[in-house]
Amino acid sequence: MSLQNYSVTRSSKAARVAAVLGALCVILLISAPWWAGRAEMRLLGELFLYLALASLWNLMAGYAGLVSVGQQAFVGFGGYMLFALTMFGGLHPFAAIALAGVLGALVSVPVAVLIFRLRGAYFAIGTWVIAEVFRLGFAQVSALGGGSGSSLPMAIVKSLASKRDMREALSYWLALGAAVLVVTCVYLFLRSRQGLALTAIRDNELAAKSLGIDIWRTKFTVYVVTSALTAMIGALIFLQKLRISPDAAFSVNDWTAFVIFIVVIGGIGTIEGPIIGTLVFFALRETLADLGTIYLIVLGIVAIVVMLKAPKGIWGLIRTRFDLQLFPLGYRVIAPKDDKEA
Amino acid sequence: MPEPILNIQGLKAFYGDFQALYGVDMYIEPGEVLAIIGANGAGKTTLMRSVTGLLSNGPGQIHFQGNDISQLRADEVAMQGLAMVPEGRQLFPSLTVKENLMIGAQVGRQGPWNLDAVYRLFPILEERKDQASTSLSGGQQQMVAIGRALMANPDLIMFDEISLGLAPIVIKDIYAALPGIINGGMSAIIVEQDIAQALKVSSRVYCLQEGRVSLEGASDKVSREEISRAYFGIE
Amino acid sequence: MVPPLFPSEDGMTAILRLDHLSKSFGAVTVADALSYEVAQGEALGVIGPNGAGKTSMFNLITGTFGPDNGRVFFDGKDITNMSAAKRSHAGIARSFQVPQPFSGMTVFENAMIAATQSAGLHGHEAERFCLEVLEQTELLPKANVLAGSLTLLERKRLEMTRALCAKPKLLLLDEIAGGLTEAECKFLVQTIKDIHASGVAIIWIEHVVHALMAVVDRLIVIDFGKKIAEGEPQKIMESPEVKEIYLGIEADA
Amino acid sequence: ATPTLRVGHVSPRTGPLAGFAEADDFVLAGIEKAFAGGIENNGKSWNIEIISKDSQSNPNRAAEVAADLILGDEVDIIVAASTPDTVNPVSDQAEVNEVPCITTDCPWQPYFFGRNGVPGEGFASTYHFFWGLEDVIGAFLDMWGKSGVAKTVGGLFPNDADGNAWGHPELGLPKPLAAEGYNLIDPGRYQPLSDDFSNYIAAFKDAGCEIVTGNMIPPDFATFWSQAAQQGFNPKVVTIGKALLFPSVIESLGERGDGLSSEVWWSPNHPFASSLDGSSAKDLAEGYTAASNRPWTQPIGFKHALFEVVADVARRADDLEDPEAIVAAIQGTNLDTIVGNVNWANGPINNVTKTPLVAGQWQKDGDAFDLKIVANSAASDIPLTGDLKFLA
Amino acid sequence: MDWVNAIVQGTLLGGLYALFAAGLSLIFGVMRLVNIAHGDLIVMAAYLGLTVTATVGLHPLAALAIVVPAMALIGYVLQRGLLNQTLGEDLLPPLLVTFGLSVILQNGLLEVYTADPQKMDAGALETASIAMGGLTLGVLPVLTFAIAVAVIWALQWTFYHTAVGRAFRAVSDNQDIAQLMGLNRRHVFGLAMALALGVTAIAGILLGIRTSFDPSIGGGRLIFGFEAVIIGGLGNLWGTLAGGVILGIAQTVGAKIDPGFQILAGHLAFLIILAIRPNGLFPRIAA
Ligand SMILES: Nc1ncnc2c1ncn2[C@@H]1O[C@H](COP(=O)(O)OP(=O)(O)OP(=O)(O)O)[C@@H](O)[C@H]1O
Ligand SMILES: Nc1ncnc2c1ncn2[C@@H]1O[C@H](COP(=O)(O)OP(=O)(O)OP(=O)(O)O)[C@@H](O)[C@H]1O
Ligand SMILES: [Mg+2]
Ligand SMILES: [Mg+2]
Repeated sequence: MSLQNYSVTRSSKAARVAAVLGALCVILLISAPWWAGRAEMRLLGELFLYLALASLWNLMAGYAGLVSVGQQAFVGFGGYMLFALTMFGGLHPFAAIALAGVLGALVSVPVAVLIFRLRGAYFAIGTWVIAEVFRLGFAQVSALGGGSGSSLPMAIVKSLASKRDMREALSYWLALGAAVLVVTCVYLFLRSRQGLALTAIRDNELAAKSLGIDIWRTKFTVYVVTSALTAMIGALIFLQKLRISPDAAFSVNDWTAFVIFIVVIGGIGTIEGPIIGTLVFFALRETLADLGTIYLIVLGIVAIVVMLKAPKGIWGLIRTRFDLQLFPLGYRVIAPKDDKEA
Repeated sequence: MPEPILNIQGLKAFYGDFQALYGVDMYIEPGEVLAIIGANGAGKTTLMRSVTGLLSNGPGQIHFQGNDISQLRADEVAMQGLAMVPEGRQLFPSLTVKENLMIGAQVGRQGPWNLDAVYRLFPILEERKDQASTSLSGGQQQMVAIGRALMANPDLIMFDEISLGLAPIVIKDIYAALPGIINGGMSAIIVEQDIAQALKVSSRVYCLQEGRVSLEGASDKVSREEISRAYFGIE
Repeated sequence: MVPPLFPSEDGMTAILRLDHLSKSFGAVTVADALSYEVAQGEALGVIGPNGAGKTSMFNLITGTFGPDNGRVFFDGKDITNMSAAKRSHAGIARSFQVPQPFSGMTVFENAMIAATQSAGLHGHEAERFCLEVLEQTELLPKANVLAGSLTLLERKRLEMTRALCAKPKLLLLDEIAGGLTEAECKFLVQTIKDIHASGVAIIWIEHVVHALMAVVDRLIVIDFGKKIAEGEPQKIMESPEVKEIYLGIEADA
Repeated sequence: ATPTLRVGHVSPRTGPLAGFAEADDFVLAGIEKAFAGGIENNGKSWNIEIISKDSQSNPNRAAEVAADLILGDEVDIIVAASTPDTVNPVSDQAEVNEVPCITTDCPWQPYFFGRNGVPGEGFASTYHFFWGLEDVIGAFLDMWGKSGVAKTVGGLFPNDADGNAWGHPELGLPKPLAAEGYNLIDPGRYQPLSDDFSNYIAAFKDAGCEIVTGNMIPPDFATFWSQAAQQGFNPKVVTIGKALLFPSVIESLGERGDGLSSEVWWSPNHPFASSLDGSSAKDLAEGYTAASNRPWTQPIGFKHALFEVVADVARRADDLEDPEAIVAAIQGTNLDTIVGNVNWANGPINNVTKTPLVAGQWQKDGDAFDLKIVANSAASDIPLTGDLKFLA
Repeated sequence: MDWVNAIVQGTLLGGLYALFAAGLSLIFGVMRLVNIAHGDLIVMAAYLGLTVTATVGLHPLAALAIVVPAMALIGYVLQRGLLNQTLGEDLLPPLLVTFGLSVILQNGLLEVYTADPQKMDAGALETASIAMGGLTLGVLPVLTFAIAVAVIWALQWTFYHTAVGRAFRAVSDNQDIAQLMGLNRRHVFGLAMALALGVTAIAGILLGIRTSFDPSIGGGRLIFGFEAVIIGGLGNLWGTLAGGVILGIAQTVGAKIDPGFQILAGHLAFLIILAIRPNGLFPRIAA
């Protein structure tokens, strides 16, 4: 038995099949403006944006252990930056979305320095307070409508495209692009050296520290990157909503509670989880939303039951049953054929 | 042969995926002092945690005074008259010395042990009764831990690493008090690293190795060679 | 030629020097003006009663917690205020007395973390290196197993594997021989000897004294955070003081 | 088959603004009866289907349900009422989706400027009828001026769309009040649903305010009003927009409701009639009281008028299949409704037209409170029914 | 004088915040559980009070006699039936389960009581005032503050001078060893939650008299409560009172500068304290 015959792989057959199917799916979705109705496209667009938010939250909470209930801070911040940069900076909405990401990263730095002093659940509350500070702070900015908020001037909306159909297709593609981008980024990040470090931290901080992983810096990086991307998604969301107000922009229910439910139901700490969770969430929403509050109650119950009975979510159940991984992150050592014990 | 007060059969214990005990068989007769020895990580503490109900067990593995206690909660086991002096003392830091002792009486069993009796055994504790338990020296803390267990008036008392981290002189004191503790027919299990000491106070000894019993015998019969073989598993 | 910063007594350069390190937790003193040094490539054994502060000493060296007083020097630099992560990069690796595996990851991934994060290896090179170390520590057959499901023995081996994958200059081993069979123990001693021979300095805390004696060049004894004896292993073990404090067998054995 | 014109309706049925929508069911039932036989357009009969959704008093939700109505239910016209928090988000969705939209129950400044409207350009698809801040100021000054109260006024404006508009230094109350010689004490904009107003009360007390005015939601007013009593602040006149519109709110204040005053947009005494069935303001109000056992409220008239305009537009539009034709019909409206004349040719600014406004005071009339009209100089066709009295 | 007034009114407001926080502080102290649904439980207590006053016709303060035991019972059942299952090393389950609970409560209340703001009518108590050295103080806020002090004193006394308090402290120090002493931690936790929700009931009713409430306001109250706990130092009840007062004063003084800063100022005070003293002002010495 020679070591030379051993090899290490990072992929699997299931993953390759999934990649091909996924690519086909994306192509099909890109063509949606040619086959889907306006209402369906709007729904899909919203679904993609939620998928992006959920994947980002999952990266933070599921991998970096940063359980934030204040991500609405960055969603709202991004939205407001879109409005401010287009209305007062005269930027094209695309440029404003990109810049919103950069600014999101910048503000997240001092925020992180401050709230990283809190641990566990208190970190969660700290993030919420920050989001409230953002909300109340933006409510003081009278140029952006103060507490009453502001509408995006039609001229800016029209600068995207003058025809309504084209605008709708464009904002759909942006949402799809955002989702694909975020999921891909999260996947590549987790496969990288940094990602391995992050997973190690999640498993055992003491050991991680002593193996040369700078825990604070790793978490800080994740927080800043997530915040930047969340701000960009926020800008996209409010480009669709057209009107922003502090309460809408910094709503804990809309931008964090739902996102958390998506991740928990789908399976926290997996890349597949948020995808499944988003599909389930929208399926529930489309079938039950007419029940209004009952729907939210059902959602709450589902989340609790999943957390208690299947803490790894739907994908966790599937994975233990079929040993399946569509986004392979780990390493597998392949022993030479004659070496049966491996 | 009298009915054993505690009878363990095929006990297995797990921490998550990790198995710490692989089918341990053990018994102790009423009034007997039993010693358990074994290397670090052999599973001594795990055994005690299983018996006291802090770890969950399969059914039928542990009988205490004839009852199956394998699946009772720790507080229910305590009510049945089984007390433990845990490894590393583990006093309640936010309770005073007296409160630590009183918490021991929580199970509400009647018997010879009460605050006065404990103070008679360890007079220093009465002097310190209103101090924070953490301000005591290690030896005094061990006295509180022992007193706390006695307050429950148990039928079986288990000492995990009774002399761990104590100065030799303190260890002497504790062992000097031991006969006074178990004179009233109480049975005791002692886990001790100091083999000589363990053999001296006990009537029988078990040695654990990697979650299995590697030696069992009368304390005055087992030889040094047997013990070191059982300890380190020379094949 | 620049003179060595910490010439030790026999003229070799010290890889590690502790200078009057003190640390206490409330009333418990775990390090009491602890000073000693370790030469490049030396193997130092540490013994002492339970709770004497041996593991705490490792924590002070690796930066898990900081000292109340005193300084730590490593490889010519004052590392007293350096973070644990940086010390790991600088070349200090340890195994934990209570194994600390990344339970949700496979054995191979555990090794990869050390190789990529601490040793700074990349890609294929890291993978090959991990395979080599795993073979050396006999964990290769378990490479794809989740670390959480290993037995105690395998966990201890994993501790060792990870420490080795970090390519350390100084290896800290905390009670890795406890509970081994004689054969396993022999194998372990051989492995450590090999590592030692490759030039890595070692500090080894061990209660299984005969294993320790087979490897180390020097022994120190710690009690209540204080160094109470230091010197040639055989001599130390025979001193009556050590016999009483450590073995607890007074004069009778 | 008869074609169907779908009308979407967004209204805050629950939440802090629910008072505005309390008569929705009654009004909609009446409207549906009036529409039962369909509407004649270009010689063809059309069914009218009204789809009503709840905004939960939440602007985010209002935008969502408006988008649902437009994209999901594919409505042909969308209507909304009750404060900028409902009206603005709905109008914005309509504007971007190019759906004709008619709204009311919101002063026109927060509607127009709150949506970043540009005077002279206005909006393409969205139209609004109500009164403006200049009217409410005129009515208040009219009421206070006659009473001889000291000219020091405490202002309570929240940081919401209405509050920001009312307190706006240029467009809101401050400028005209100063012009009339009033001294306005305005400590700033508070967050709606505050727990504490002691700073306002202290400031008003220090300045010796005899009048308190502003625009509040009912819960905030209730908190303020009981704290004012706790802290010994007793103004002579309290005239608050929005919060004091509803008899239920006044009743919940008990004795302390007596003598509070407010703007009056509509009352049973308004000399107008419905263009749908000819019933008078009095008929409509009494009908509601009979049906619900509750006192009449001001939004009833406007909710009714909103659908009067819809019916009128549906009759006149050149082509009900074409949104642009519907918009043209809205623009060409000249209709006498139960709240007065609605004619966008007469508006103060693009897409806006105004209805008359007076001021009134709640006075205890036996067991019940009655809203007496005490100032009407801007709309003298609406008769006075009482005189302003000072608070005890 | 204005500033003095702002500070006095803020202190009184702080009493209410301390009541929001006391229950949180208690359960965190005993079982390290952070209850995200706490704010909604306060609101639920207010609604229970409303129902009792409306159906039985009791004065809101008299309704405490029914609402406090009812909430305590709910607390015990909630803890034993649900929350005990979430306790452990991992912080996600309790966080997410109480988060889910919060959504359920909020929407459940919405379903039953609609979103309309409600207020409890306490009659003359609402407007009664006393003059004191140039300041006019409302009787209700003064009463609230007095109740807060009394409640915290009572909790403190329970904690340090009763068997149940000893059990709380023992279980909080070390669950396993406490079990060995015959303490059923699930029961002890249930009792702690019952006590916490009993306090919550008082907070809810006083809130409902002071100002109006609707099903959605729980989140804001939760934040105030948390801020008071963290400012005061984890697990320190008197610290929690101090935290509440600091928060209340920050709000009224902030509002004095500009009413728009009222709530913002409270949050900023919290963040500043967090920056300077991450463990709060009076942390219980770490065991
Ligand atoms: N909470 C735990 N989680 C995972 N593994 C554990 C846990 N506690 C103990 N173990 C493991 O179980 C095995 C047996 O441990 P145990 O504490 O019972 O040993 P012991 O004989 O009491 O040793 P010592 O002499 O060190 O007290 C060890 O390998 C230990 O690492
Ligand atoms: N973080 C800490 N806080 C408080 N006390 C601690 C801490 N770490 C260690 N101690 C205490 O310091 C003392 C020394 O512990 P340490 O683990 O260093 O002993 P050791 O010499 O390694 O013992 P053993 O041989 O049993 O492993 C013990 O009494 C322990 O309880
Ligand atoms: Mg042990
Ligand atoms: Mg150690």
